[in-house]
Amino acid sequence: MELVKKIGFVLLGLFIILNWGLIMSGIIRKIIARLGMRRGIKVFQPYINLIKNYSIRSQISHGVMFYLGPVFRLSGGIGIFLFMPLIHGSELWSNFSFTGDLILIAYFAFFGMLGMALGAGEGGHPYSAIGISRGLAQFTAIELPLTLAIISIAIQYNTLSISEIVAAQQGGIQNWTLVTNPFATVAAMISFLGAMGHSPFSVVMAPQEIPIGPPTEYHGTFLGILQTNRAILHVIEAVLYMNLFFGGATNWGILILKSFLVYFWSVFVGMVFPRFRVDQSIPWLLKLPVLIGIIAIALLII
Amino acid sequence: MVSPIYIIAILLGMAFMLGLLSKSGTRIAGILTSVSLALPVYISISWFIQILSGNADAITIFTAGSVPPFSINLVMGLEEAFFTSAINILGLLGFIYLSADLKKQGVRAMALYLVLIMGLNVVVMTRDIFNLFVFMEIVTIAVAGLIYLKNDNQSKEAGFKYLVAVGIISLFFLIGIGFFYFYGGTLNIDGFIAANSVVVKGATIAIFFIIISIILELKPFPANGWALDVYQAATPGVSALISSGTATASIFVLYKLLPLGSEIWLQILTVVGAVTFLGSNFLGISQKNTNRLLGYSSIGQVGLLMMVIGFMPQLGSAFKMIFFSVFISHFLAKAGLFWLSGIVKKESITDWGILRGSNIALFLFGIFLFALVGFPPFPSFYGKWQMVMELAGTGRFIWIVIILLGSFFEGLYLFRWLGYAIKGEKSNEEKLQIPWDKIVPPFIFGISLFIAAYYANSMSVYGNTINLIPLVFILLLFVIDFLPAYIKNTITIGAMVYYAVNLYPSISDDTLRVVFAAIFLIGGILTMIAGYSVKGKRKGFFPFAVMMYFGLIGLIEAENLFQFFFAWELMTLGSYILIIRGKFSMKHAFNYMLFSLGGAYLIFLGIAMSSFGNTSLDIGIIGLSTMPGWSYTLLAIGFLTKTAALGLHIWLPGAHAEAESDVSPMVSGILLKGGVFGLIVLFLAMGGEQAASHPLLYSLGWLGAITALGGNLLAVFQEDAKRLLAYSSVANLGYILFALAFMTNIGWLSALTYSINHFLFKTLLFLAIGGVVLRVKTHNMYEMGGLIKQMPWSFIAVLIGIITLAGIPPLSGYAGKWLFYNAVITKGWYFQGVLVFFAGTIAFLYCFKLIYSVFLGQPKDRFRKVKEAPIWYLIPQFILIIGIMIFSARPDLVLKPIGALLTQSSYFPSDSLSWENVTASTNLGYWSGYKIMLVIGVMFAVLLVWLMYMSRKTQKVKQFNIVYAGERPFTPETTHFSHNMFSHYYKALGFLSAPLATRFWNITNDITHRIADGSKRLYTGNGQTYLAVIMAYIIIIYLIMF
Amino acid sequence: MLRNSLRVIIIAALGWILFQVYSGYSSRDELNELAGYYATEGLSEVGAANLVTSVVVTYRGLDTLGEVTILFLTALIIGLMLKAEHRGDRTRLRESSEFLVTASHVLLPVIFMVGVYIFINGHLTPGGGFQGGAILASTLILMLLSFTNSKISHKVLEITESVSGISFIVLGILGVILAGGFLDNKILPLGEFGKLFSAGAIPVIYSFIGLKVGAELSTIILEFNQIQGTDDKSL
Amino acid sequence: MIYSIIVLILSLIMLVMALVAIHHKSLQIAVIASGIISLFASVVYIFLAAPDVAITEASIGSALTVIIFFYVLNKIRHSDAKE
Amino acid sequence: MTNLFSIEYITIFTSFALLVLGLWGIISQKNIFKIIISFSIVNTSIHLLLVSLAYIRNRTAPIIDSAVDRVNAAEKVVDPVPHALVLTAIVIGIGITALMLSYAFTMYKQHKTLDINQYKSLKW
Repeated sequence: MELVKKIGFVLLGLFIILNWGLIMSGIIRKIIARLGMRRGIKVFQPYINLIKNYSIRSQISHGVMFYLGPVFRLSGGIGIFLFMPLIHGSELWSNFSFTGDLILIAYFAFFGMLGMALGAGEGGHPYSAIGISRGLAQFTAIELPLTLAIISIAIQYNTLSISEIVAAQQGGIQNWTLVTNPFATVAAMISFLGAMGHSPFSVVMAPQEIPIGPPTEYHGTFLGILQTNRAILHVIEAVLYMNLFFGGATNWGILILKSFLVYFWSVFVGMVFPRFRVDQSIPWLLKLPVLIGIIAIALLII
Repeated sequence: MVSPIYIIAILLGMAFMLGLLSKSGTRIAGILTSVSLALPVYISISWFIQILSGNADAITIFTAGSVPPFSINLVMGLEEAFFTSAINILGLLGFIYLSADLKKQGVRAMALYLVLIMGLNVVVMTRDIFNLFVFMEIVTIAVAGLIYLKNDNQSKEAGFKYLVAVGIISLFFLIGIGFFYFYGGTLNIDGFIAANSVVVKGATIAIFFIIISIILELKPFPANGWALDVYQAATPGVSALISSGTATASIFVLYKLLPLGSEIWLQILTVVGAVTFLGSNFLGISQKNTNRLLGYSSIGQVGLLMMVIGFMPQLGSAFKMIFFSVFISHFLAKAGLFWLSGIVKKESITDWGILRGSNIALFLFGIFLFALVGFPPFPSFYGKWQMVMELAGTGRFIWIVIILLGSFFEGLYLFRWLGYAIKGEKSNEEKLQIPWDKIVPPFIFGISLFIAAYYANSMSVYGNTINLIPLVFILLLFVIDFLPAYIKNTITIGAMVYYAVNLYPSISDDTLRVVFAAIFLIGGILTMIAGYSVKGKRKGFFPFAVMMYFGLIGLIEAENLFQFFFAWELMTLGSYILIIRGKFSMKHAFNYMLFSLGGAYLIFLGIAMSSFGNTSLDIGIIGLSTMPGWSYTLLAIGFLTKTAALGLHIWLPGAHAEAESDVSPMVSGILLKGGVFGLIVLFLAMGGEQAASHPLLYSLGWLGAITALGGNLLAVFQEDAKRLLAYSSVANLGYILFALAFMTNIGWLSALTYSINHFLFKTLLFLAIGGVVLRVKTHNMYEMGGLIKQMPWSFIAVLIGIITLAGIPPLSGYAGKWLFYNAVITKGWYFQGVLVFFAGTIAFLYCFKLIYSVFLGQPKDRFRKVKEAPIWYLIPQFILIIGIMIFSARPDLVLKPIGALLTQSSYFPSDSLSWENVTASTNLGYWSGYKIMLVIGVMFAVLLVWLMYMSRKTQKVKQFNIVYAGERPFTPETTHFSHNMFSHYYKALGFLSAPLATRFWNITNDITHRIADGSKRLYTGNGQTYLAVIMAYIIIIYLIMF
Repeated sequence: MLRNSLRVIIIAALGWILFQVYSGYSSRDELNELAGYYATEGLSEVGAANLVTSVVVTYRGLDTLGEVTILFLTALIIGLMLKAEHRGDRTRLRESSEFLVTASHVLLPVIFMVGVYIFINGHLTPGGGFQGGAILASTLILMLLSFTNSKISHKVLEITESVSGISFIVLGILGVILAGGFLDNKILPLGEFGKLFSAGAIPVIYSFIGLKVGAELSTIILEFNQIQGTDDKSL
Repeated sequence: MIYSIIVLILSLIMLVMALVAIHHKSLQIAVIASGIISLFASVVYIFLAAPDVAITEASIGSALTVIIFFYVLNKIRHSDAKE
Repeated sequence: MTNLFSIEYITIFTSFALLVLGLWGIISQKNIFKIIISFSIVNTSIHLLLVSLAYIRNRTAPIIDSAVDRVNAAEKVVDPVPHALVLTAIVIGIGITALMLSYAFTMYKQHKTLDINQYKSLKW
């Protein structure tokens, strides 16, 4: 009974996150368009896209792994969601976060990526492989500042449990990691830019050279699944950063607000800066952000 | 008992008698000669046995019906009986070997031969110094005659140089004898010693000339150019006699005459021996001429013997055993090698591939080489061990370094040679001709080596702690080598299962050992299963595979350092042969051996230093070392060569990649854990947690981190699938080193988790990729592609493997990562930790490259018909997958007992990981492998079902049905994106992968070779210069002495 | 230049070392124990008037055996080495002068007899097997000089050599069986001191030594001589 | 005393001959010089009360050695002349 | 002074000088023949040395004849042992010399030279 109730709340949370993810991406795209003096899409356009894709009946497959790729991908996204505590202080909205801590989430992120890579790989399209190779390469550099930041806050709070980290930040903005450990926050937020795949780190999908990157070969239901995943993933990653650095959320309203702001940060930067090439982005990421991350740790050791 | 005087009578009488035979009577002469050579063998051996067993006492043979010192007397004691036996056996076998050449020259040559053997016998037995001189001259002249047997320009030159060099030496000897008599009033050695006449300075110098002459006869470096020329120019059969026969006699003469001089001679001898051993072997490394190389080695070995004699007082009661083992190895092996060289008839060692034409010859060759380098179970291993230990007991570490360095150089050139023999080019037209009379002598000597090994073992202090049964089993495998592979495979697996079952009870209370034993034995069995796919006989594979596994198990079973080192060497040897079996692995196997040998000697030195001041050899004494800094560092570096820490890793990629398909998993997934186990032993001995702040550990931590990064980075840029995996192994061993260096409870847990994981996934991956390689016949990933359709099972195996490798939940790789984070933060090594995590993300790059390039992407036309990997490869893979699954779902099954062990042991009392059912938690975080597995599994299944429903009408399309904007390339080769996949990454971080280590070692190698090559020019080939060097040598020794 | 000065240094240093030994010499006043024994006890024990002979043949008989073996070896090896040279065509050498030939006819037997005398009397007078053997060999030289084109049979020499060598050893073995040890001369009665048939087996042994040395030296000379007469085409 | 003087003279001659043997260009002369050394040595042996050695040195050391030397030398000169 | 002027000192010194000269010849002469000659000089010098070492002033040869009484022979004769050794050494000497010569001869036949510097086909 307990379990059924838990699963019920988990599914409910997933539903909320998915919808918020779709709406958020619509809003963001609208904002981008407006800033670019265009009218842009409808706010509900992502919903339309999703339904359209799920309805397409002419689908092709290149093989088993091509088929399984999206499943892996979506599992990855939902998995992160499952291991993430959403609302501070609420046992029911903490999902399955009792099975693992921050490290689990950090590593489970790879699960989806791997599935994507393999699925796209079997598609046999070189663009997919190129996209993946770029994505992975850049990813290694993106992870480094984040790792430094994670270690820094782990030292700071002496825990790896997300719930406990959130708990430690309660009681006002002065307790947020943003304030108590600004360097770690900065390093992590730079890393977040890369994780979101927006400009200047958008070379994975690079529309000019590689039409939409790894998912090149996917359409129909497969593409729908990937889009579903993206909606969930964007929100849940923002939630992760929110939990770690911005005091978490005590209710759904705060969660939605904070996740929007965190996500918007990445879009905002993307609008201002041009795109990096991979061999430019990696050294860049390994210099300043890593330095900041090191400072974040060094300060705590001292 | 026949009086030894008859040795002289028979040999000399027959020599004179041969003159009566007509020149055409070579056949009869041959028979007569053999018979008269056989009789002394009987005489001396019967004396040896009788004296040894206590049935007879040493006897003195008087001549002329008078007693010494008035007449010449001979002595037949234990030593004399031993040495004459050796010489006479060599004489008989050498004659059999040389008989064809001798017959060509007629009966006179046989007489010459008889006289030589007679001379050697008397040289050993006589106790009169002038008599010694006369018979040494006989030997000299006879040798000079035998050198001429070959009758070409070179042998003439060499003979002349020999004659003048030995001539001048004997002149000094004679001067010495003159004054010896003048001051001592006697010519009898014992009489002189008893009279103790060495009080006058003149007498001292007289003795100086006598002893220095004997030393010069032993060809000390560098006054030995003439000897090298002789070794090179003479017929190998004659060189065998010189190397094993005359050197034997001379070394005994030295032993006999030493009491004449003062104590200082021992020190001089030590120095001379050390210089010779080191110098000669060093110059040998750039030598390519077979016989000359053997010459260098011969001289080196004699140098070692001189050192042994020089250390007589320090070695004490162990002296006999040490001398025996070093001597007998040299004696048997060197004669055997010269004989083989005569069969092969190749001037350059690079042409020795022809030896593969004969199994028996190759087998003997290997045995001789191993015996020379001092691998177990051959006698010199025991000898060197005992010697080093005795020297360590008195703190003579410089000398140990010299011995080990010399041995290292020797190993270097001998193994290069072995490499050429096993893998060198070989033209098909040439066939190795092996007449029976040429192979019987080396064969007998080869067998004798084993007998000698048995005796050395029983004489050695710790010899009885060695379990010889597996060695016998290995030997048995050699004997049944003619059987088909699958039978031998079954026998081997059976033996390993049997061993495992028997082993378990004895170590079951030590989980740590159980874990490693499981890795070694289960891993061994699994990889052997893959061996069923090999058709034919697979000659020479099984003995060495068993040897390697036995060595690994021996590490676990070892109770003292001797057993440990024994096992270590055995493992090295077995794995070397396994590695060199690969098609292109000559160079790599050589590198492997180079590093292994260097590493082994460092370990040896470390052990020696640890034993200083300790009475036992229990493994724990490492921690009691009086020079902890040195012994820890040396041992650590030694073990690190096996775990291929960055800088010492350059042997690994080639060795692992070029090995046979089922050998790669053995050497990568399993063998490397031997090094890890060594480190564990070391770190435990250091004191576990108490030593956590040891500076060595700090640097090892950094080293581990850098290794992890470097290994992974290098793996990313590989195009060769097996090389990629090999570099990945380097990195993984870096993780393990790093985690071990924490010296905390959780750090060790993480390291052990890593070790188990690495065993599981690397064996799995190598097996899977090995199976693929077996089918597609290439290592290059860009040539493959799309193989998922042909090899789905292999694909699954690789997929599971890389998920584990990358540490992605829910598989067990994550367990290691999670423990790792906790350990890093607990320990406070943040920056090293970050490096390692960075390395971890880099691993994704090559994981993707591996699975994508091989199994996904565009299938190539020529591989459309390849089959799935052999079933024998898949079976162990799936067993391993099951293992991974179990370990992933229930890590507590393994980690709990290990944790308990670590906590309970005195080493890591501070418990940091607590278990609550299946959930592990530290004070930082928590993790429940079981629940994660469950959550992800359910979710994955739900999603899959959902997708299957949603896309139920999906249709499969052909290969090139892909979305392209414009024209598209039609060949899979151009469409498959694999080659240089991470070029952008290379642009960004490629500078980190600069082959610095390779460059460093290449330069080192180059410089060493250049120095060796340059120093070799000391031997100008000018006989007169050699004479000048001899004189200068006398002067230098004189100046050192007085 | 450098090499030469190095050599000078080496020789100077070596000379200096050798001088250390040589300069230690001072005259002796009396025989040491060993020699004293030979001069007193040895006389009755061996019974040879010539002390050197008694030392050479009995006390140090094994040395002597080695020594003849060395000559044997040398002859043998030189035979092996120069064998190739003999194969060339023999060219006729210039005839020796009549005077030499005639003198040889007279002298040869005389010299031969002198040689035999010397080694038979080795135990009494100076000389012995080696000296006698050398003189025997010199008859050969004379023969070679005077009868330039005669052929001297190797076979005779070889047989002489072998037989005397074997006899030497047999005598030595007899010493083991019949008397006190290898090469003991007491296998024959010592006889009266100073007479020809005295000193036990010494005269016999010395005779064999003489024959053997003579044969061996002759062989060596013959081998070297034979390279003279050849017309080697390779040269 | 008189013996000493004789021996001294002989010794000096031997040393001179040694120099000749080593440094003279002509091999024949060198060989002869070395023979003379041996021969004089055997005379010295007589003075040193060693008649056995004297005879041996004279017959073997001096005579035979020189003859062998000459045999070889002769052959070598012979072949030199032919060229 | 008179002491040093006695025979044995002179011969000892001569032997020393011959030895050094011979050794010098061995390592300075290029001609193989000369080297062999030097060897035989060294040989002779050592023989001379041994015989000198045996010498005792005012004594006779170690032969018991009318001049030497059998009873007090030990006070009358010089040391016979070195003589015996020298006998052996002389014979060995000629053996070695002959062997060297025949080696030299065969070498000469191949290369037409007696210069030892030309015989360097074996080295390093």
